[in-house]
Amino acid sequence: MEKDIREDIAWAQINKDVLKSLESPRRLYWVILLIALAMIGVAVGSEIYQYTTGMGVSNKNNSHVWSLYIATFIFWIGMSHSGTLLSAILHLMHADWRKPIYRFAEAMTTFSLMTAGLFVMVHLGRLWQVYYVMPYPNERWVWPNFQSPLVWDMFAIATYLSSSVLFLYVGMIPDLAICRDNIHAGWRKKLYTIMSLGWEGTDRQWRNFRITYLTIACFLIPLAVSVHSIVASDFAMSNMPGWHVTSFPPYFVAGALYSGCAAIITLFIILRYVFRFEEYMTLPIMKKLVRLTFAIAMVWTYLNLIEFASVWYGHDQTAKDQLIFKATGPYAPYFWAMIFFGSILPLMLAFKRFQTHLPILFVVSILLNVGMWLERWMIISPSFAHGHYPWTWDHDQWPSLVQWGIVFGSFGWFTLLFMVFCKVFPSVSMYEVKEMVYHRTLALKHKPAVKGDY
Amino acid sequence: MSITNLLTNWSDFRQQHPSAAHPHREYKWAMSIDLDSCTGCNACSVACYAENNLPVVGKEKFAHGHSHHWMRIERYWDNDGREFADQGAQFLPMLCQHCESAPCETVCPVGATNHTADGLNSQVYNRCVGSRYCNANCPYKVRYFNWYNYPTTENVWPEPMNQQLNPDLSVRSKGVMEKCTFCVQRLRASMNDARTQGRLVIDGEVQTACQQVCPTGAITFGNLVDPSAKVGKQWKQQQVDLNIDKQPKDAEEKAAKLRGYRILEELRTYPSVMYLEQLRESAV
Amino acid sequence: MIENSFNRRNFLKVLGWGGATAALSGCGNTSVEDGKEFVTSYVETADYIIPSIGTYFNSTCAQCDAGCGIMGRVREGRVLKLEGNPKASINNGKMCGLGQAGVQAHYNPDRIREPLLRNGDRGEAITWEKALGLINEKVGGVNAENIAFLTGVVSGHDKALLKNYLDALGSGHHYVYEAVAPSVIRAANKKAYGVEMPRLRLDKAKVIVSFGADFLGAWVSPVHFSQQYARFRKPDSGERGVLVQVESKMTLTGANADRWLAIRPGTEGILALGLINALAAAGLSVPGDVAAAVGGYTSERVSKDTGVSAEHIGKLAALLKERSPSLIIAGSAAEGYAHGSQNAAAIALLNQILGNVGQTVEAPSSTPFPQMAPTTGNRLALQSLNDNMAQDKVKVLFSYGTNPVFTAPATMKLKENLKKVPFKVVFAHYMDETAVEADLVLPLNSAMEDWATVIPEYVAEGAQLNIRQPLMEKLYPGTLGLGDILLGLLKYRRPDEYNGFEDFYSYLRNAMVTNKDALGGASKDGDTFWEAALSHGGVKMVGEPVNLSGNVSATTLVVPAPFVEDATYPLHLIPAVSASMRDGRNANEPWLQESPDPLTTIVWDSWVEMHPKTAAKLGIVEGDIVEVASKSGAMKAQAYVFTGIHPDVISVPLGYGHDAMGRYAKGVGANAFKILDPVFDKETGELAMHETRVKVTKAGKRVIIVKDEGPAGGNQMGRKIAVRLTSNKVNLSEEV
Amino acid sequence: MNYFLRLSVLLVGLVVSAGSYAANTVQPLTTADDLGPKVEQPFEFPHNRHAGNADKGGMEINCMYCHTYARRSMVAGIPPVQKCIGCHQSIESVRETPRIKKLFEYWEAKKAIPWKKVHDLPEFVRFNHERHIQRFVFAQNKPVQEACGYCHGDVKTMTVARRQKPLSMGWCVSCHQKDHPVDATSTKTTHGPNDCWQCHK
Repeated sequence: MEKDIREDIAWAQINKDVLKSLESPRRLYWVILLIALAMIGVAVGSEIYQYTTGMGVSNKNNSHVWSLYIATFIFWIGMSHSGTLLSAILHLMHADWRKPIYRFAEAMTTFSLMTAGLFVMVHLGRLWQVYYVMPYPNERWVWPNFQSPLVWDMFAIATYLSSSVLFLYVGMIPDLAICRDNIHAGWRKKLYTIMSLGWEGTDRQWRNFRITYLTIACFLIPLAVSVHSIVASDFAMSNMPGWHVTSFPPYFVAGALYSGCAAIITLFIILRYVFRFEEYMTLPIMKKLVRLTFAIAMVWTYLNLIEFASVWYGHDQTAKDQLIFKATGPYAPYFWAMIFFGSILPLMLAFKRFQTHLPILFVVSILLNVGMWLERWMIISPSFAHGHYPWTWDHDQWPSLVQWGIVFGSFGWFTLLFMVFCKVFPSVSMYEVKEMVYHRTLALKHKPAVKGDY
Repeated sequence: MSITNLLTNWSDFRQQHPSAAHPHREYKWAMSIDLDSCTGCNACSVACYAENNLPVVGKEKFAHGHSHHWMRIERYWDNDGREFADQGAQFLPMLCQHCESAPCETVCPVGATNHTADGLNSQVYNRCVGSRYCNANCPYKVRYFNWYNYPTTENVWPEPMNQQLNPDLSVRSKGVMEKCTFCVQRLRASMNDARTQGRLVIDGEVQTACQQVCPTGAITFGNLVDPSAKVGKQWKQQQVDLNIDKQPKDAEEKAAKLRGYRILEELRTYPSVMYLEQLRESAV
Repeated sequence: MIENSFNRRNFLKVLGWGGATAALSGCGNTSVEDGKEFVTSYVETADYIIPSIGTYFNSTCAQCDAGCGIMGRVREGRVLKLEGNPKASINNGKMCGLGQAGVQAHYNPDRIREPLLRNGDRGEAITWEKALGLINEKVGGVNAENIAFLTGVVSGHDKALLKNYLDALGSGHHYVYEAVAPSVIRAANKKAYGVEMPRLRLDKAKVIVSFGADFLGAWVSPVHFSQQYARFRKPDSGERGVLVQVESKMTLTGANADRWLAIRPGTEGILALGLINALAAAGLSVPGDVAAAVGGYTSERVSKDTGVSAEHIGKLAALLKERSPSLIIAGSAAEGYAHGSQNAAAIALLNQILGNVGQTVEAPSSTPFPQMAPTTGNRLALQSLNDNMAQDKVKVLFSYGTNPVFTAPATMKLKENLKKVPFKVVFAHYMDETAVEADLVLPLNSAMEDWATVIPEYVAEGAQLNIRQPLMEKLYPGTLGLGDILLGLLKYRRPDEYNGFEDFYSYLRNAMVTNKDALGGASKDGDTFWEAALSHGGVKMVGEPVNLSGNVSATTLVVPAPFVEDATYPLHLIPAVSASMRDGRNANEPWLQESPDPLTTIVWDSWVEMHPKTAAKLGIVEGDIVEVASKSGAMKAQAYVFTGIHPDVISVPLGYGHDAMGRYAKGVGANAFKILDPVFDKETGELAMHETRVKVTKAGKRVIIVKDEGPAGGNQMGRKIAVRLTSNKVNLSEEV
Repeated sequence: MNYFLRLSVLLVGLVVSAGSYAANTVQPLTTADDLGPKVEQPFEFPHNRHAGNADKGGMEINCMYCHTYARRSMVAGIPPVQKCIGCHQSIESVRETPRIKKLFEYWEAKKAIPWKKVHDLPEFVRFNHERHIQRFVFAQNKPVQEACGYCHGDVKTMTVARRQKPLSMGWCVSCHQKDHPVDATSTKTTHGPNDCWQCHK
C-alpha cells in the first residue's frame, strides 16, 4: 500500500515544506528557464518575420487557410480545462484528494489560456487590427459580428481567463498571507502584503472567503464547459466536411479534460520530484488522478467513435469521403498515431501496476498529450486538404518552420510562466492540505464517522 | 450605433434566410454562365486581373497556392477510364457565387463580409482582420487571401506597371481576404448614374469585366428583379429559383431537360450564379 | 471627339488626381489626414475631361495579327484597361486574354527606353538623330542588294512607307517572317479556292470537322471565330452545331469538340479521303474521278492507318451527309508534315465534295489599296534570309516585329550567321534574343503610344482599314514608332517628298484625308472624316469580292502512307501553339504567364504532354523532368500525363524558354523551337513543324508541377460541379 | 487592505457603468465639430472673398462655379489654373497683389499649383460628391453652400479651407441613418445607403 498524506504531519511542517519551494532556485532551474526563454525567442523571431512579411511565410494557402496555430490554440484551451475540473468540480464534490494538487492545476489553466490567447493573435492576418473584434463604442459605429463563433470565442476566452485568474487568486489569499507572515523583507514581502489583501484569518474573513470561493467555483463549471463548446462550435457551426458534426461540443470538452488531466500528471510528477513534495503529492492521489484520466480517455474514445459512426452512417457523402481520406490519405500516419496515443495507450492506465509507476506515467502522460495535439491537428488540416470542392484540394500542404517555431515557442512560454509561478507562489495549497489533514484526523477519531459531521 | 439601436433593430443586423422577410426590391445582381458556350479560353480571368488589380504572384507563390484568380477556369475530364478524353474537357469558370445565404458572412468576426441590399456578398478590405474563417467556411473556396504585401514588399507592380492599377478600387495589402465583387465599382457607378437620372439601371448598361470580354458571350449578368433583364429570363426559363435549395424541376421526369443548375445548391447557400450544363452531341 | 491636338495631348498627360490614383496602401492608415497629400489640378483642361470618369478611345490590338478593335479606358492620362471595340467587325467588343495583356506590354518595366548602340558587350544610349544618321550612313555604304529588311506581318501605311524606303534605297530585300503561320494552308487554299484565306462561316455550318485547327485558341482570328462558334452552337433555329476535332494533340478547340478523334500524326489526309469514300458509299453524289481516286480508302484501311475507329468514321460520314452545310477546316496539325500540302488539299477536296465552297467557305473582299494589303509571312522567308546571311550577302540587316534568334531551329545556325552581318538594326520593345545580337537597337513605341494603320489578313466583313492611335502620352520620350523611324530615314533619302511631314501622325493624317473618297469619307470634310475614323477605330473600305476559283484535282492527289516507325526516335513532337504564348513574343507579360494553360492548368513553365500509355511505357509519372531529344537538339521539361493526346505523340508548348527579353520571360521553361528537325513541306518548302521525331528519357529529377488543378485532377469526385448532358435531351430553341 | 479591496470594487462598478452609459448614448460621440489642423498652401486662396456673403465683402460665387466636377463626378476637383486666369486676367484691380502675381507665375510657367489636400479621407474610403450634390442641391433644392457645408463646414468664412467636421465613419453614418426627404416637395423620406460597399471598394 502506497503512502498517503500522513495524518500526523504538523501544520508548521506543511508551511515549511511548501515555503521551501519558494526559496532560491537551483542551477537547473535557471538552465530550464533559459531554455524556455530561448524557445520563446524562436517563437518571437518567427512571429516578427511573419508579421512583417505576411501570413504567407507560414505556408498556409487559399485552400488551407488554417493550420497549426488554430490546432495549437485548441490544444492549449483544452489543457486549461482540467484546472477547473480539479478545483471547481472536485471542490463542489468534496473530493479531498484534489487539495494538494489543485493549485498548480489552476495555474496551468491560467497559463495555458494565456498561451491560447496568443495563438488567436498569431493567427490573424492583421494582428494590428485585432481590436475590431471587441465590442466597444467607437467612432466607426460598427459592432463586431455577434453571429460569428470567433466573437463568441473572444468573449468565452476573455471571461474564462479573467474568471480563472480570479479563482486562482482568491484561492491563494490565505496562503499568500502565510507567505507574507513568513517573509520579513524585500519585494516579496511587499508583493505578498498587497496580494493577501489584509488577510488575518478571522472568522468573518474565512466565512466570506468560503462563500466567494464557492461562488466562483459554481460559476466556473458551466463556463468551462461552455468555453470548449464554443471553441467546438467554431468548427461544428461551419459547413466543412469533417467539422460539421453535432457531437463536437462534448467531444471537445472531453478532449479538453483528457489533455488537461494528462498534463496534470506530467506536472505532478515534475513538481513532486523537483520540490520533494512526496509528502503531499502522494501516490494514492496519483492513482485517483490516473483513474480519472482513464475514465475521461474512454469517454473521449467513445465520443470519437460516435463522431466516426455518425459520419459513416450519415447521408453526407462528402463528410464520409473526408473521413476515409483522413484515415487513408497522406494524413493517415498522424491520424492513426492519434488513435493510438488517444485511445489505445490509455488502456495501460487501467492496470494497477502502471497507475503508480511514475517514470512510465511521465512518458505516457506526455504521449497522451501528443495524441491530443494530433487530434486537434487532424480536425483542422485534413478537412482543408479534402473539403467540399475537389478542384481546390491540397494534399501537399505542410506547415512551414515559422509555424512549427511558434508552436514550439508556445511550450517555452508556458514553461516560463509556470516556472515563475512556482517560485513566486506556493504551488501546493497549504491551508487546504491542513484542512485535509485535519479532516482525516477527525475522521480517525470518530471511527464510525457520519458524513458531514465535522 | 448605440446599444439601443442594436437591440431595437436587431433583426436588421442579422443575416436573414433569403426567402424570409427581405425580398430584393430594386436590384438583385445575378449571373448565368453557359458552360456549352464557355471554351475555357481564360479571357475572363485576364479581364479580372486587369479590372480588379489582382496581383501576379509568380511561380513560387502560385506553387504554394497563393494565387489570386478571382475568376478561375476549372477543367474537368469525364472520360472514366476511356483511352482518350474523346468528348473534350468540361470548363467551368468559378467565381464568388454571391450566395444569398452565404456561409462566409455569418462567421466573419468583424462583419467585414456582408450582404448588400442589392444582393451582393460584399468584402470590406479595411475592416478585415484576416481570421480567414470566411474562406474556411466557403464551400467553393473562391476567397483569396493576401498572404504577402504584394504592392509594397513583393513589388508586384514594378514602376511603371503600377500606372495600370484601377483607381476605382483599393489595392489590397497583406492580411486581408478578397474575392470576386461582381465588379462592384462598375455596378455602383452605373447605379449612381441611374439614381441621378431618377431611374433604375437598364439591362446591359453595366457589364462585369468577365462578361464584357467573353468571346462567346457565355456569361450573362444583370438584375434579377428587372423583368426585362436577360439573366432573369434565363433563370425563369430554366426554372431555377433563387430562394429554394432544391429545384422542383430536378425531380421531374421529362423528355426535354432544362440545363440550369447551381453548384452545391444542397448546402443551402442559395448562390446567385446559375450554370447551364454543357452539351455533347450523341450522334458522333 | 477630339478637337485639336493640343487638347488631346494635354489629356493624355499623366496627372495624379487626388483620390484618383490607385490607393497602394488600401488598408493602412485609418484616420483622416489633413494637408499631407497633394492634389494636383490641370493647368488647362477640356470639357470632356472629368476626373474620376474614364474616357474610351478606340484603337487596334497589336498583340497578334488578328487585328481586333480595342477600346482603351483612359483616366487621368493613363490607359487602365483594354476592352473590345464594339464597333469592330472582327471582335465586336470582345477580347481574348492575350489582347488584354497588351496593357502590360505598354507598362512593362523591361521596355527599352532609348536607342542603344553596341559598344563591346554593352549598349550605349545615343540620340535618335545619331541613330538615324548612323543607319543612313551604313545603308549608303553598301550595295542595295545587300540590305535586308526582316519583318513580321506588315500592312497599312507602315507597309507603304517601308516599301517607299526600300525603293529609295534602290530596292533591297524584304523578308516577311512569321514563326507560327498557316503558310502551307494558305498555299493549299490558294490552289483550292483561289484565295489564301477564304472567309470561314462557322456560324452557318451545322457540322464542323476541324483537322487540328485551333480556331478557338490561337488560329488566325480566334476572337472572331469564338463569336461565330457561339452562334454555331446556339443558332436561332435551336439546332446545335456539331464540332468534331481531328488531331493528335488536343487543342483548346479539341477540348470543346463533341467528338475529339485522336489520329495518328500525319494521317489527316487519309482520313479526309476515307471520309469522301464513306460519303460516296453512303450515297452522296461524288464526281467520278474523285470516287475512283478515293476508292482505295476503305473504312478498314483508313481506320488502320489513322487509328480512328471505323465506327467513328461511319458516324461522321453519316452526320456530314445528313446535316448540311458543313465546314471542314484544315489547321496546323494537318499542314505540319512533309506532305502537309497534300493533307490540306485532301481536306479542301472534302469541303468541295460536301458543297461547302460558297456556302460556309466564302469569298473575302480585296482591299482597294493593294500596297497596304497585309503581307503575310512564312518560315521560308527566314530560311532564305539565313542562306543569304551565311553567304555573306547581307551587309545591313533590319529586324522589326520578329524574334528570329528565338524562333529559329538550332539547325539553322541563325545566331552564327547573324554574326556575319556587319550592321544589324533591331527595332524592339524589349532586349529580346535578337536585340541582344544587334549593333543598334531602336526602341519602339508600345501599341498604346503609336500611330499606325492595320489591315488584318482575315477580315470579318467587307474590307477595312483599322487605325491604331495613342491612348496616352509616351511613357518614355526616347521611343519612336516604326512609322516615325521610317519617315525619319526617308527624310534623308527623299527630303523633298517627306520633309513636309513633321511626324508620322501628320503623314498618316494627310494620307488618309487625301484618300478619303476611297476610304468611305467622300461626303465628309477632312477633319470630320479623320475624327470619325479615329472614333470608330478604323474605316470601312469598298472592296471588290474575290471570286472563289480553283479546284483540287483528286487524280493527282497522293497522300502518303503513314509513318514508318523510327526505332531511335519513336515519338512525334508536336510543338503546341498556345492561345497566350503563341510564338513567345508576349512572354514577358505576367498575366499571360500566370493564366493557366486551359488544358493542363500549368503556369510559369513549359511541359511535355504525353498519354498515360506512353508514360507507363517509359516509366514516367507526372512531374518527372524528362529530356526530349531530337536529331537536332534536346530540351528538358516536366512531364504532364493526360489522355488528350495520341500515344505516339508528345507535345511541348512554344513560346517558353527565353534567355533574354525581360524579368517575366527569362528562364521560364524551355524553347521547343530549338529542337525542330529540318524537314520541309515538299510543295511549299515550308518547315514542317510536326515532323520532328524525338525520344523521351527521364532526366532523373521529379518536381511538383505548378498548376491550378488540385490532386483530384479533373475529377469531380461525385459532386455535381460541371455537368454534361447529351444534346438531344435539350430543347435549345426554347432557351433565352 | 480591506480598504483597497472595497475601493477596487467601487472602481470596477464605476468603469462598468460609465462604459454602458457611453455605449448607450443616443447622441454619437463623434458628431461634434472637430477642427482640423491649419494647412500650408502654396498661396492662400481667400474662400471668403470669393464665396462669402456680399455684406461681408464676398462675391457669393457658387461653389460649383470652380469646383465644377462635384455634380457629375466622384471628386469635386480643384479648378484648373485656366479657370482662375479666366476671370483674373480682366480684374485689373487686384492684378498686382502678391497672391495674384503668384497665380500668374504658375500660369505663365504652365505649371500646376501644388495644392494640399484639406479633406483627405483614408484611401479606402470613396466619397461620392456627385450623389450628394444631386440629392441635396438638385433634388432637395438646398442652397449649395449649405449642402457643401454639411461636410466641408462654413468654407465661405475661411480663407484657406480648413476641416471643420470630423469626417469619421460614425459621423458619416449618423447622417446616413437619418431620414431625408426625397425631394424639395415630397414628404417621402429615405435614408442614405448603409452597405459597406457604397464607400469601401
